Amino acid sequence: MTGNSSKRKAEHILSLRVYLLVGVALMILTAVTVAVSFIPLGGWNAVVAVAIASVKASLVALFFMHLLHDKRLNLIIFLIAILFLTIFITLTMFDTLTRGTVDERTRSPIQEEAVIYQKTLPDSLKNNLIEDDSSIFKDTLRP
Amino acid sequence: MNTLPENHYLNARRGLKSWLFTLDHKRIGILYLYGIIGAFFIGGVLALLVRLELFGPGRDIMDAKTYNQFFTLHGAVMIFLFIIPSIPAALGNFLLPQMIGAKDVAFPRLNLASWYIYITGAVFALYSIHSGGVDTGWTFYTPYSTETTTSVISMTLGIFILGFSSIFTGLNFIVTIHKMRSPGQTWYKLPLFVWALYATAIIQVLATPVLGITLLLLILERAFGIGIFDPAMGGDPVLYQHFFWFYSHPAVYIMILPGMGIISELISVFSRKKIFGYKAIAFSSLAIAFVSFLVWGHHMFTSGQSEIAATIFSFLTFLVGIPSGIKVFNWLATMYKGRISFDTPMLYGLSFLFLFTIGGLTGIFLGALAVDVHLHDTYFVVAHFHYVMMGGTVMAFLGGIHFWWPKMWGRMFSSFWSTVAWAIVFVGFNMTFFTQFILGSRGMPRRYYNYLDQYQPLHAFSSVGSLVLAVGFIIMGIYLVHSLFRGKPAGNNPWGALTFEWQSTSPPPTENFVKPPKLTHGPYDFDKISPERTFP
Amino acid sequence: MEKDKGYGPGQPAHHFSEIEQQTEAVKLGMWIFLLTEILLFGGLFTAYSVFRAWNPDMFINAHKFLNVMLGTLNTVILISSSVTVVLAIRSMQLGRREKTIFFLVATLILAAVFLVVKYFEYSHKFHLGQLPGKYYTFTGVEGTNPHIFFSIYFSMTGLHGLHVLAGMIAIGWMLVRTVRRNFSSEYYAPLEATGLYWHLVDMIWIYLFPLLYLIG
Amino acid sequence: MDTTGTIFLTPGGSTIAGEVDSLFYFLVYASIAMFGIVLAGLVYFGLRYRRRQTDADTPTSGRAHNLKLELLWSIIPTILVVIVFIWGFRIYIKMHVVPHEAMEVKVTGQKWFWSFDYPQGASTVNELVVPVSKPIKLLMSSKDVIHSFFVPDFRIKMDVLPNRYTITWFEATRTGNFDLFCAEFCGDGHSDMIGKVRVVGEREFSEWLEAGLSGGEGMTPEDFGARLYVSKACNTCHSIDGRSLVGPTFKGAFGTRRVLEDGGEVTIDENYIRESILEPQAKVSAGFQPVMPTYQGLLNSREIDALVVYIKSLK
Repeated sequence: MTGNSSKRKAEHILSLRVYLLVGVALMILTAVTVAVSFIPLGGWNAVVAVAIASVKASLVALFFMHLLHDKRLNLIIFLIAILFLTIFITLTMFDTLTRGTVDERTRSPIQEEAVIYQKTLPDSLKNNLIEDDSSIFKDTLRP
Repeated sequence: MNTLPENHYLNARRGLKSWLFTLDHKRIGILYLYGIIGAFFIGGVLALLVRLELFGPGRDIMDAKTYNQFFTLHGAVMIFLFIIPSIPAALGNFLLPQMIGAKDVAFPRLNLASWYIYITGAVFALYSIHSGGVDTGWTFYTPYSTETTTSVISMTLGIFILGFSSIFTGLNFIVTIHKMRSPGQTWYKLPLFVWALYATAIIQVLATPVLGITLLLLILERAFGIGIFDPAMGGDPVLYQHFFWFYSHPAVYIMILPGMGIISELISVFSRKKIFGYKAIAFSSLAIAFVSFLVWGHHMFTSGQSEIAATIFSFLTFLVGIPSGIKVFNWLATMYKGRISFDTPMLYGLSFLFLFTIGGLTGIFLGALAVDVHLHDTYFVVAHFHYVMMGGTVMAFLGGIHFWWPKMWGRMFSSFWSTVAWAIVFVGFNMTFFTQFILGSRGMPRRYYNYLDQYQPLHAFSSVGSLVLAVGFIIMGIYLVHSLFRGKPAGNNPWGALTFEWQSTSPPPTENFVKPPKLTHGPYDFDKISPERTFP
Repeated sequence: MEKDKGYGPGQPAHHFSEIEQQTEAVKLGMWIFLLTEILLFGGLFTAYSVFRAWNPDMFINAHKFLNVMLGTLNTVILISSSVTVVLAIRSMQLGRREKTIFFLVATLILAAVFLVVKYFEYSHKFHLGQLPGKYYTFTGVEGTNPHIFFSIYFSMTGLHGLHVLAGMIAIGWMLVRTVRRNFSSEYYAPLEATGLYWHLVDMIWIYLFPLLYLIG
Repeated sequence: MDTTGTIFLTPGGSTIAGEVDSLFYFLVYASIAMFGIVLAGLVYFGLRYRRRQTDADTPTSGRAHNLKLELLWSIIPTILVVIVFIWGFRIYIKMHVVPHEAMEVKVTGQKWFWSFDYPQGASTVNELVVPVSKPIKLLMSSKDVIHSFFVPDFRIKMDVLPNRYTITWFEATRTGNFDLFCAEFCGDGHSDMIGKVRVVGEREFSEWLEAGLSGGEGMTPEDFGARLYVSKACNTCHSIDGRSLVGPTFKGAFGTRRVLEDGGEVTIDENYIRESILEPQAKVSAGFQPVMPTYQGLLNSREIDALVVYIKSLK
């Protein structure tokens, strides 16, 4: 850890076989995840997809990025990144998924659709302003 | 009588180019110091103008539009250009390698690059003044920030760039602390300022990228209406607040933790006493760094987030208060049976204890759900964070500046005038901001240009306080600049401290030490040795 | 990325006491940088999770307009490029400079192919009006606010694409330095750091691919 | 219930205020106690252990631990904050669980005024009139940006979001006028988005409701317009004394010609006023921001007429 850690460690040079095997495993897993996505599993599809992706990511991290043999600190840093990302997603979704417990109406937007889909103006805006003849100024209003 | 050393980092090379292309961490620290003092000046003038406008209700010196731009700019400049880089980038850069007996930080070019990134970000941020100002508040809440006609993109882009500066500084510090410590200097022999910088750096690298993506999404929302944050486009403004505070709450600790580190140094040195509970202070910094990521939702108790989320965030918020409390008691215990001297740095250290305690305790008010509902977005919040940020970080920063001033320049400032300035700043600060606690709990909302007559006396009093504060800072500027030219040489160790940097000359040579320093004692072993003061 | 590149084989930079210390420092620095990258993308993953949880059906309907074939192709390309990068580093560890050059060039080509495929995907979507946000004009997706899916799609793949581009620049620079004989089996820290960065870019795509293209 | 108020808090006016104030004061006293300990330590140690010439360079005690003390100052604050959390949480739940019998008023925030719609059909702007001792539920939403509904005396605050409902409630304990603020920054007129909650007796409330429904019956158009000028919050942005606020003044405006933002010119007549009320962005006066909201649906024809007459009368 300190500046003068005396001796040089022998570098880990992984064999060609390991790299190629990991590469092949990644390809196979890619094929598997694509295949599974065409089998309807309901909500489980997402779980399986993320699980396979995590296995692939672990392979990349452990072998290609040498975390298996490298200094432990680098692995810890990687795990910290995952941990804080998890915190971010989890605590945010604690809010977004538990809204409206006290009153149902506060759960979702009033107008679900965004403005770009609302092709027509609301009726109240369509009224021709001038044609309103109940006004006491109707004589002075220009047509 | 002390003399300045013949060769030191300031006269090693001369000319503007030698500064602009320097890789010396000390010079980069000084460059940062110039930058943040400039930012503090701009932010301070804006604060004064805002306070003057608030002297009476209605229009005093500017219209609502200008006022809104000024308080936004005051917040953004003070936070992103001043406080966040203040202690880590200026003092930290200057001191960290010296404190661990290294020649430089791990990546000197990255260090210089981060200063240039800082300047670039500052240019973008300040360009927004020219291109129409920004009136959203420093929080850029959507949908206001997506629909206002002012120049939000320039400002957010500037802050996005500034984020990289902050990330690179943090990255550099972590690697430096891990890999560059001098032989025999184990973690528990590090000065607590280094621990504090370490905890700060962790937050910087973890939180700042989220600010980056938040501002990027905000820019995309403005440019393309991508619909993540803008309710009209199907987005959720409360989600924006989650994104924003995931960075900005930990950022509060980016601001205060290094200040706490300085206080640990000051209290121990000026009490000539071994720091009480070294490990407690060191680990509470790390604990704060971790827990600070779990509490952001307390900025949103009235925002429309779910009641369950609010409850969780409130609970977690109280957890973060405890390590801060532990630190305060540890500092107090350090003074017990010490040999306390009241030099200017210590005066700022003691003011920190005084003001930060008030700031911390009022934080408990804001963490309590029901009370926060009343106090949220009132002047109580304004007062609270000024007590923590200005009463905490800025006091610590000033303490640190005075403490290490002789190390930076080799010369000492006037003891008399520095005490006078301290007293004025302390009084002015309390006049300005304690008043605002009362304003806030009586219901005065923040970011108000105009206000009801019942708040006028308190507002006027607060404005007068801000003028007092300004006088203090003007005096400080004068005697500090004066000391650069006329100050008496301070000697290597004017305060009688034990950390590495005081073993070198003042100012130190380019590679910090003439010969590698030897670790013969811990940073706070005042029970074993009492080093002589070389000044006066 | 690492700016410290000026130290030749054998000699550590002036402020390091030995080359081992410098190599470790560069790697640690890179890992911290990768951490910031993960959290940068983290914001987009959070946005994705939140909106997918709100509108699961719309996500399913909208994702059908992404081309699984091209997505799979790009996944294979990126994984292959990760393999070529590790092989480039391994060659340098063994002191085979020519092989390193070969594998780096191969990586650059694969990366370029990835971007070309991405270009065809993008231009097809632009053509159909599946643009992000308010420029969205496509009408074929059922469900609420499908433009949000495409906003997220473009933000995620766009940011990732920028990272691919940055990675290509870094690898190109490493290629130049390898050609200039800046590295040896003793000192190749920048090469390794660049490799780490490239693997992260690959790793992020490994998540983006199923999350965007393979929704149930 | 606390109706006197202190230096820190104004007198409470709702059922929840008393509870919030108790916790607030608990916090004040606990904080004073904690701060007292720190301050006493600072002052006592500072005086007692001042550095003196004689002992300046002698070593000090190396004692840096005291387990009992450290446990004490970790555990006591922990207990205190847990109490505060639970206390705050219980009141917070009360703030959010609305009594069933509550009367529901729809609150709309927009730049820069509040409008209130009653279930009986009446509607007001910037003045929420409610009966005393009756729970009132507020179903709130915004038409533009985020606002925040804040009545300091009731100790309630809730953000008002665009395109989403939020809810808060209160039960006033005494009659009178209470300030209503917008507490979330919403632009140039943020600090003028001030309204009033008028708490009245049960009978007065019923009378007010009826009068509100009749809509200016028995008043001259000019008087009615003057009332609408205030009650519909025109006065937030348009003065009647010649000052320029967010919008141009009404004083002496009628019949004059005005340069528009797009370079055109227009005479201020009945048409222009009417159009500006219903379609404010159509012809914006030069030098002013296009920020006025439409009053479409908020004013009926008779009310618009009354306003036109009123503006005409402001010479």
